[in-house]
Amino acid sequence: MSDSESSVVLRQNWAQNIDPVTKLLLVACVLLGSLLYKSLTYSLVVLGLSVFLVLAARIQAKALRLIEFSLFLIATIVLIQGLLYPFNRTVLLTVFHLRFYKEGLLYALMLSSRLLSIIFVTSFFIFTTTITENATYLEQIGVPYHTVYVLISVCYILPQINKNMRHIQVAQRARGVNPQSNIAEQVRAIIPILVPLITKTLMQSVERSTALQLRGFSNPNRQQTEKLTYYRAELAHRGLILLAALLGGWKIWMILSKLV
Amino acid sequence: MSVEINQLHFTYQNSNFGLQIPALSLDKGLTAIVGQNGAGKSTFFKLLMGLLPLQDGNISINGKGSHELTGRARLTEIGILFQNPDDQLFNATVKKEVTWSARQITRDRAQVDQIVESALTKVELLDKADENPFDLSLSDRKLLAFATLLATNPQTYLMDEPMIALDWHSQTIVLHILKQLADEGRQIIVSTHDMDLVAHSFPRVITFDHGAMVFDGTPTALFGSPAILAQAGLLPPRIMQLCALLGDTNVYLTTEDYVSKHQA
Amino acid sequence: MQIKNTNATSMWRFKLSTKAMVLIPAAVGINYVAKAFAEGLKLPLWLGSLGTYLASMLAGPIPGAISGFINNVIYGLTLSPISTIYSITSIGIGIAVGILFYKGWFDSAKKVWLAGIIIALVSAIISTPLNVAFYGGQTGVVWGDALFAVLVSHSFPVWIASFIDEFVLDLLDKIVVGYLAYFIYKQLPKKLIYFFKD
Amino acid sequence: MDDSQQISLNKVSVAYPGAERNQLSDLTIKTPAHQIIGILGPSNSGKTTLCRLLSGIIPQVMRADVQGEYRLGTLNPTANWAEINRFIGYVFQNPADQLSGMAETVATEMAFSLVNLGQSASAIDAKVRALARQFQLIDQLNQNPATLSGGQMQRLAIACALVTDPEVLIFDDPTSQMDPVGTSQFFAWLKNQHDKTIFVTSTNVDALCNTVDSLWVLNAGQLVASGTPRKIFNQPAKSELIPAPVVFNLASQMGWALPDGDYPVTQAELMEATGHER
Repeated sequence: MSDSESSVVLRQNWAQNIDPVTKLLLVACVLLGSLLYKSLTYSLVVLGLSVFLVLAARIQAKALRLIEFSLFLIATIVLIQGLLYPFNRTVLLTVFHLRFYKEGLLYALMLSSRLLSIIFVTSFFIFTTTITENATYLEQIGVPYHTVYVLISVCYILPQINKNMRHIQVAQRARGVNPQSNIAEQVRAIIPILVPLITKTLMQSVERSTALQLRGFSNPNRQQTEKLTYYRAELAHRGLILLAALLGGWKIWMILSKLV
Repeated sequence: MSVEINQLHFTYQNSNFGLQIPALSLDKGLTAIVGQNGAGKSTFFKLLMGLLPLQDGNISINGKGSHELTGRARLTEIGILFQNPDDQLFNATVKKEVTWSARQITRDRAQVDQIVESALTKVELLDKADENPFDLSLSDRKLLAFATLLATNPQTYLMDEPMIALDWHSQTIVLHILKQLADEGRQIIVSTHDMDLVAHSFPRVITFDHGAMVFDGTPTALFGSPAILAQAGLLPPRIMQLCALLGDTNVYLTTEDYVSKHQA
Repeated sequence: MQIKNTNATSMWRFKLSTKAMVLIPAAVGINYVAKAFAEGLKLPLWLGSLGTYLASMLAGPIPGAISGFINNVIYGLTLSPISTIYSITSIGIGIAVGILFYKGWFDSAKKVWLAGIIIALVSAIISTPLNVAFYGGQTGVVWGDALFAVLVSHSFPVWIASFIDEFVLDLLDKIVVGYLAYFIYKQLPKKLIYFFKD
Repeated sequence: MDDSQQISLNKVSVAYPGAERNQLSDLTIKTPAHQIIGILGPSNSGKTTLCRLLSGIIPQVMRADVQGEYRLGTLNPTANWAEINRFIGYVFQNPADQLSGMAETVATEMAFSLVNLGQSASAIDAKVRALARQFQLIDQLNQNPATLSGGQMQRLAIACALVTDPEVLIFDDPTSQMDPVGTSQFFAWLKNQHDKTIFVTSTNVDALCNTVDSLWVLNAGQLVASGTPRKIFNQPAKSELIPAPVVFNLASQMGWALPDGDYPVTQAELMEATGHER
């Protein structure tokens, strides 16, 4: 049982001294910004900041693995926008007599830099916090325990469901279903695997709901014993909420000024 | 027609558990596999079923190499009843569950219906044929899983803790069917914790301890060697535990066995 | 035997009981594992909303919508950050399934593909603006994006091309998931259905 | 014996929604609290439903239509449901379902019920260590619960139910997945739990008879017999429903009777009947 940390305990990596909610607000701000602003310079600035964040927190290796998913998508964006962007005017280069336009490529660059900045800023959250840290801190700042339970228990239920899945696959192979061979067999294996898996998962959630209530889950005066402390958490929250308000306000101001 | 094993070695990657079986031959009739939780019983069964890769040594099931038997061909050679039935049930009704298994070995409509009816009758679930399997009690679900195994009727039956979660009546049903199958010349291999069951129904018992075979012989011989029982963490049948309390350390398999020897 | 909604408790009951709270993580878990299963099949299907469907069918649109929302947020905060954006779509799917189920559109196999079309429409309508904003109109699925490119090259407006791209993929996925959910729901034990219903 | 020391069921019936027949019908019994009661019966006889009713799971968590009144001493599960874990400890048949699904270590898992009661960190820490010692889990305190062996998981489930010192304990077929050594250790531990009201269901007739103070025999939702194991198995119209323990079979076939003519049912009674006890 870790005893409660009173003063600000400086963990070895500076990024771990920033509280989880600040990191989540950072992700929210970047998402909001990319939803509202289409300018290339803005997107490149945000990308630069997020890359710096990842390098400073020394999580670039893990962040790059997260990028792999999106590289193929970014390539298709560059291809399609470069060729077909509606506002294409000036040809920049032709490859195998395919004409790539400057406007399209710049638009693709903007889209890609936004996607990358979202991935980087999210990986800053993913790779510098742990599940229990999130659970404890959310409850500590007043999020009702029921809500914390719903959010966090997902991370714990996945390994159990995967374990159930492996048991079921073995059991069904013994009955003549072989889910690992060709596509036809795999499709035929969907029902024999998913039905027991889903029934078992739901039955376990019934048992767990009963067990939780029997152990006082719905008791109002639940008292979390562990207190985590971070570096200027309150200040960071207010700052980021202000930033989000500014982003929204500036956009509305631009729209109004264009109308008037 | 028998199960032959020699020089079998198997280890899980990140655990120090290893199963070693130098030589073993399982022929027709009832054989019990006993040993503490984690002694290797389930691993042994999965290897026989080809559900775990054969690292080295070989297993032949009724004359064929266990790993040549793939998919449907294996179903009529060897089958397993797992301890937990809930991993296998997926059809809408009890009848459809058994029909699915029967159709794995034959597509002939009449034959399938006959197989399904006989399997459900044996396990006394015919009256619940249209119920959803998961609405049944755990005991009935286990009988249903057994019925699906009876539908494919393999030459070799592997039963992993069949009696766990069965009530008394269901236990007598399962035991009765197993004895019938043994008399028909099939190999019935049952892993269990129930020493009374081993004592009163099994002519042969094999003991596992930490992945090694430490005994292969008759129950009378096993229960007559306290050292092996202690090493494998096993208890003798309840009648012997009682007699020990009364100062009598002879080997008795059943209460009737004791009474007949003392009814002078 | 289809479980009709015997007592007409309103489907919008908001106070989440402990049951719904434990159902939601299970539904998210089912979404994950169904999605992983679909990826293994390499078919143009996501199946990633199967858990959301079942949560809506079992406990109504609100728990369904919440499990959809949390599914994308957690998926975004663990595996692919971009999917956080599509949590809005999942809310739409959860509500649509909850309403359609409550109105009896999942009572027989014939109705399910109609329900699937409506849910695909809802999903496409919500996703298209997100696709345009973040992917310039693409969906990230090769089949769909090829169609998108062809349409745009025939001077279709980007919005229409993007909607068609998304809708075609959603149609197949939402109908297949509809039938899977319909079939699995029919198989679920009575005591489970009653447990989550009140 | 005033009411606070009594367990009483009066014409209790329970039916799950959509079920054709009652899961429990017309149960009526009055017996003192603070004893170990074994519940026996074939599958579908209503054992688990009775456990759920006594603990308040029915109707608090699982809807069911319940008739008749039932009392567990002064405890009324529905009234103080939020603090139920202070009064009742429930151990499930499958221990893995018992865990909160949120604890990274065994210690946090054991502390879960106490944190819900709002106890202080030091009080929780002391209580968890004491229980860990009692259940040989002291070296596993910082281990992840998912990595425990079957036997350790079973002991953790029991410890989690006991951490709030409840007055009533309910075990639903706790030893079905235990090996013989584990089972005998569990029933030996159960036998010397005093001044608690304990309900335990099991198909292990011999172990139950050796441990419990009285037995309730259920069949198809009805209470067909209740009383001390000796009374139940020595009744003339003993139903073939429940197989008799080995002690009784042996003694009845050998004619070893107790002074009052009954055949022994527990090991202690066997010793007495055969004049072996010192």
